Amino acid sequence: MIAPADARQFTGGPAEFDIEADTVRRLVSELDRRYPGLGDWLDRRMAVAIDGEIHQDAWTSTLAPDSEVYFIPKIGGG
Amino acid sequence: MSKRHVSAIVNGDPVEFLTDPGMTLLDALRDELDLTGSKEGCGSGDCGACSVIVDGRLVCSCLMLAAEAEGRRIETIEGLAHGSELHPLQQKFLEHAALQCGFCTPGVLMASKALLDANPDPSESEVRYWLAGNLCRCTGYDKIIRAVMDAAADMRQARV
Amino acid sequence: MSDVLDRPDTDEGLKVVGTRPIRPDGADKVTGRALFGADLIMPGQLVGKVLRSPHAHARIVSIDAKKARALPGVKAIITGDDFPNLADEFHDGGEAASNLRDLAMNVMARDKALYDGHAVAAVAAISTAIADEALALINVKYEVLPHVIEVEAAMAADAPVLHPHMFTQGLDERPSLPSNIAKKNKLARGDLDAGFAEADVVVEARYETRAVHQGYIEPHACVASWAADGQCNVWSSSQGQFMVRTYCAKVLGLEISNIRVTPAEIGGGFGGKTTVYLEPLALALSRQSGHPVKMVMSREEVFRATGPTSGGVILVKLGAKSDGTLTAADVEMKFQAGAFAGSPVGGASMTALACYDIPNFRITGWDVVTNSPKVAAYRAPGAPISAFGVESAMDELARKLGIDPIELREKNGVKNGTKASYGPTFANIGYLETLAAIKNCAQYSEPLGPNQGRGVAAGFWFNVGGESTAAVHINEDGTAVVVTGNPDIGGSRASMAMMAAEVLGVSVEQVRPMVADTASIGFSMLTGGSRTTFATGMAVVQAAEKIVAELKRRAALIWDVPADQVSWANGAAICQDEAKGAAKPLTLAGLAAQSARTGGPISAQVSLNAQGAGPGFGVHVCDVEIDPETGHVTVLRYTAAQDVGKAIHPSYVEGQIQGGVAQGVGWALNEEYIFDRDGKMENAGFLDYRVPVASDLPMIGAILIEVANPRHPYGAKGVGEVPIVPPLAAVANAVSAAIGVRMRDLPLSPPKIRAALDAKAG
Amino acid sequence: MPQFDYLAPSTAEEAARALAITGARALAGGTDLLVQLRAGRIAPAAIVDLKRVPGATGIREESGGFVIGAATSGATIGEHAALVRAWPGVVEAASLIGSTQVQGRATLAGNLCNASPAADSVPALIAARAICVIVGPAGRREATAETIATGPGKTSLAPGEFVLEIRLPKRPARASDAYLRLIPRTEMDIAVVGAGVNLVLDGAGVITDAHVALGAVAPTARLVPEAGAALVGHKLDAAALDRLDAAARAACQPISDKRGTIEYRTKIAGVLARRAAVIAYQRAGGRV
Repeated sequence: MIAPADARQFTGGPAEFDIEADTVRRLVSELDRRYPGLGDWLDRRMAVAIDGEIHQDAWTSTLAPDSEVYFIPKIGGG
Repeated sequence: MSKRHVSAIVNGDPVEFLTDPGMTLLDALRDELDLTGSKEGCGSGDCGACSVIVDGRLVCSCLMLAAEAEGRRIETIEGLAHGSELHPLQQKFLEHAALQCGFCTPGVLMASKALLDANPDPSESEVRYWLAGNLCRCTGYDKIIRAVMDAAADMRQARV
Repeated sequence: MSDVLDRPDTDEGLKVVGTRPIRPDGADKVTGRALFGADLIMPGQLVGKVLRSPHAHARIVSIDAKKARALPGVKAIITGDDFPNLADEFHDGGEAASNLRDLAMNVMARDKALYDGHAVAAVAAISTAIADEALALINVKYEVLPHVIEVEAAMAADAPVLHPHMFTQGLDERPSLPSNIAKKNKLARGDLDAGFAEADVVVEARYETRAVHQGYIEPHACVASWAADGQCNVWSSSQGQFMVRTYCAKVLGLEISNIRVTPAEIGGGFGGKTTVYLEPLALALSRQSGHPVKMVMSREEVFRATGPTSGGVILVKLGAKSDGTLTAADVEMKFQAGAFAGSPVGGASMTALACYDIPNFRITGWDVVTNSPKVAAYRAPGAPISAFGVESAMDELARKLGIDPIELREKNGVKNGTKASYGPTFANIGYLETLAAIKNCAQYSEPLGPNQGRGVAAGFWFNVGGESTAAVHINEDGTAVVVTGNPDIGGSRASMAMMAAEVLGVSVEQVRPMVADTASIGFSMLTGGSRTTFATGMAVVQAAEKIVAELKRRAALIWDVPADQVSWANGAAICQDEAKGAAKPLTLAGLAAQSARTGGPISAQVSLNAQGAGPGFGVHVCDVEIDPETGHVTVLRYTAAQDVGKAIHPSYVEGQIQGGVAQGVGWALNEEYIFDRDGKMENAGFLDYRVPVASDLPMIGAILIEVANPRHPYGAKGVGEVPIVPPLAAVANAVSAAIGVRMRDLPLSPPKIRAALDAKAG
Repeated sequence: MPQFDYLAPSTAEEAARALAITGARALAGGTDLLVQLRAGRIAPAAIVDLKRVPGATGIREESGGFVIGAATSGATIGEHAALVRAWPGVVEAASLIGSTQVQGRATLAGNLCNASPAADSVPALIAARAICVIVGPAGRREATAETIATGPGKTSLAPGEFVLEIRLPKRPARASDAYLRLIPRTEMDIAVVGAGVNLVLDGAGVITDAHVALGAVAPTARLVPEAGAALVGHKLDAAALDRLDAAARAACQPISDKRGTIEYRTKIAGVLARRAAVIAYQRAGGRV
């Protein structure tokens, strides 16, 4: 699981993690447990890319055991 | 300043309305005669969305005082169709998807009608330069030009 | 509500999707009956007008409206004091995460006017003449402050500061002094220095673009009515009635249930109508006056006071091996945000290198506030600007390496499985296919004459999914109504009807698409981000499939067979139960006629949050001819290839491509915001803000590449935004080829080109 | 929208009296006047519509020359075959004013009296040595086109005066004119530079009379005598063209604005003068 560089303000450094979770909801709450505030910050500002597909709001999205999850800034359109 | 009475022929019908001297023909059409088909895109004669035909001449109705319409014959988009039967230009614009948002379409159609009245067989370049005063931001003009030339061909056919 | 669907495996089976029916709302638009924002009239309505700051940066010392209030016929006057002060609350209702307090202050200035044209007061009166006179009677005392508009000047340490409590976010350490730099963002991968060390060839250059406007022909317009019981009604032309409702509620401190927004037809938006300017003012004036209030912007107001996109500086450094393999890229971008934070530099950063598989890169973005109108979204916000830099640099690299510009892109182009520069791994993309389409298109091998040049460029956009609701109702005669919450700007009603008709198995003429107000359909994100056909289309298909399931149940009831013995084809239920022998199929009309007996009205609504919007790629080729003595540019030929997933209605997909190209060409050649020394816009009108006219452009070839997006029932991808991304560089590369001088500063007006020729001649 | 009286006099004298009212403005096509009115740049007390004044509209041939009603629309001018044959430069200059829609209204008098330095028809009218028939409270007088504008937005007309007709002189054989302008787009822009050239040739193709006028390179459109003189007595050879180019550039006193720079306008004045001269020369039967 990879978070953007700005996440350093919560993690103090690492931006890549290995986390056991079968939904994005559980992934975010696990992150929040390890680095308080990170989960909420990711939720508010970030979209999630799971194995290449972008999910703007993805709590309900399920994760496969070896899914690659990327947090990327929310994208606006014109 | 008291209002001024104007009588004119709009789309074949005699009309009368009162205007403040400063009112443009576009304001009169939209606010006095409820003909909201002609649109204001700029108010300075640079976009063509307000195009109407006055005594056979294509003009910007935002650059003409309503008072000047006294006794004149005015054609607007609302008069282009014949009852519920669309004019060939209106039909071809739909078939060619020559409009997207449709805001410039009334002005473009009136300009195209004036073109075909004057030149039944225009080249692509002639259509483009004639319509240069009608800005369109959605289509990139391609399908508009094709629709006008296709309508021109149909109308020439119909005349034969 | 699962949003994964099994897509029909073959296209042959499709009867409606992919055809070119006439749009159902077309007749009104070609006869002038369609009602746009300014065409709506409410009994007893007043005329609303805005007083706008003549200064680019000034403190508002006092506003004296006594004389204006006393003028007979004036019914309401409002200023910043009439609006609640909002906490610094982030809200994701609109396109990008917008700071609501800034939005409210942009709608009506509070203590400072931050750009020429910023609203400082508004009046409502019984006539335009009286409203104008009232504006003239309002006495605003300003303390004029020094202003800054050019982005690098605004970043300077000694620049006048717009927001005293704005501290740059995203820096390694928290800054101590306020600054106009709202945010720095960074995206990086690999080892940059190692990458450049590996490179045999490096190109490095600075590119610049100016602020440009979306240029929709319809000025902003609305009518608002605040009733005595607090129920508010708004009619306005916008890209999303739900967005208007959300923002009005926030800016005015209302409960959302008190506001209903009805979408008028919209005369073009391109992202510029994904926010609010007039609606909250009209509501506040209506509340104070007790009358409905109509407000229509002049063209000058649209330019001075509504969001253009950023002007920017793009620094690009590319390193490649002699065989053309890219080893490193360093991109830095500085974007004007206008009066409040929030330029599209984030989108620009994420798309900058999205077409290329580069092991080592760094992309730095600066979001900088300036004394100019707050920037709003403009079709793939930010991407055309970063693409102008990167695609020009790629052209310079191709020349330096002596490699064909398309082959250089094919060598480094992303494909399925490549990790995108913005993070995730690509799947179901068609970039290489679009490159091949241009390489093999007629124009690419057309011979070039003297003073002529050819330019190629690529472009990318994510496309967006998001929340949509759609309802399908079957009428008693078996025809259908499809209701969605997305304004139809480019023909989307037609594609909604087509997708519903395909599922129902009926002709598209039997399906009437409607765009509903906020009280008549579930919540839908606005029309923008190239999302409507993807996300709202998905909701339409699911709702239609629910209808088919219900129709099969009704048929089973009528035939008295188990439900699984009924299939649906060509708009009719077919009985598979041999016991029933050859029961005649039950058509949609037949079933609708018996709906009362079989369970009541047949309706379905689906709300979903569509995920997995397929990213789009486009590759363009542009041929130009230059008049060497005057520097005038003529666009001779233009062809655009684009991966569209599946074209639901090909004519409107081509239309999106041709429209995006035209806007891109205007952006490259003649469009720009010109400010005078006092920070006032000099060309706030269509005379000197030069959008392309019909005689400026050739026919625009559109090649549709269909690499299906499995997340959409018919494979569709967003198409609306990609086409504006490549043209800036495609035109600039063509002009540079024609004159033998690299042009890096848009727009490429005749004086600049003649000056470049003179400099080359020495 | 400001308030004023709208008057539509039916005689020239009545129009002159109306225009003598302080704050009165003449209206012919209105395609400049109404833009300024709506932008609040002018607030006239009265607007005097000239189109019903006899002689103000219509084109007639008189003693070999042409008399153009000053309120005749550009579209009408463009459709007059005899005028097009005799004065293709004046006609193309009038036809370049604005869009097709503007052509349906815009007039030579309006273009001339609006006194924009970049007015399209004016350089061609000046090169054609056009005479303006001016009517006012004190009766009629005549003046050459270049004397009308005295500066941006200012004219030499006295209160109550208006231009009724524009006379183009009789054309000798082997005479023609041309007008070119430089705009960033292909239509709809205000000229960054405009150049009108009017030539008369002798049997051998030697230029016997030449008049060159430039627009948008000085406070008013202006006749450039040195440019004309550079051609008289010569065929249109390279040397003559170079002299014309130099004389045109020397006459430029342009400004830098949102449409062009001083340096650019000066260079382009030379380019357009040369090109227009070539077109006029060929139209007059000369071979280049």
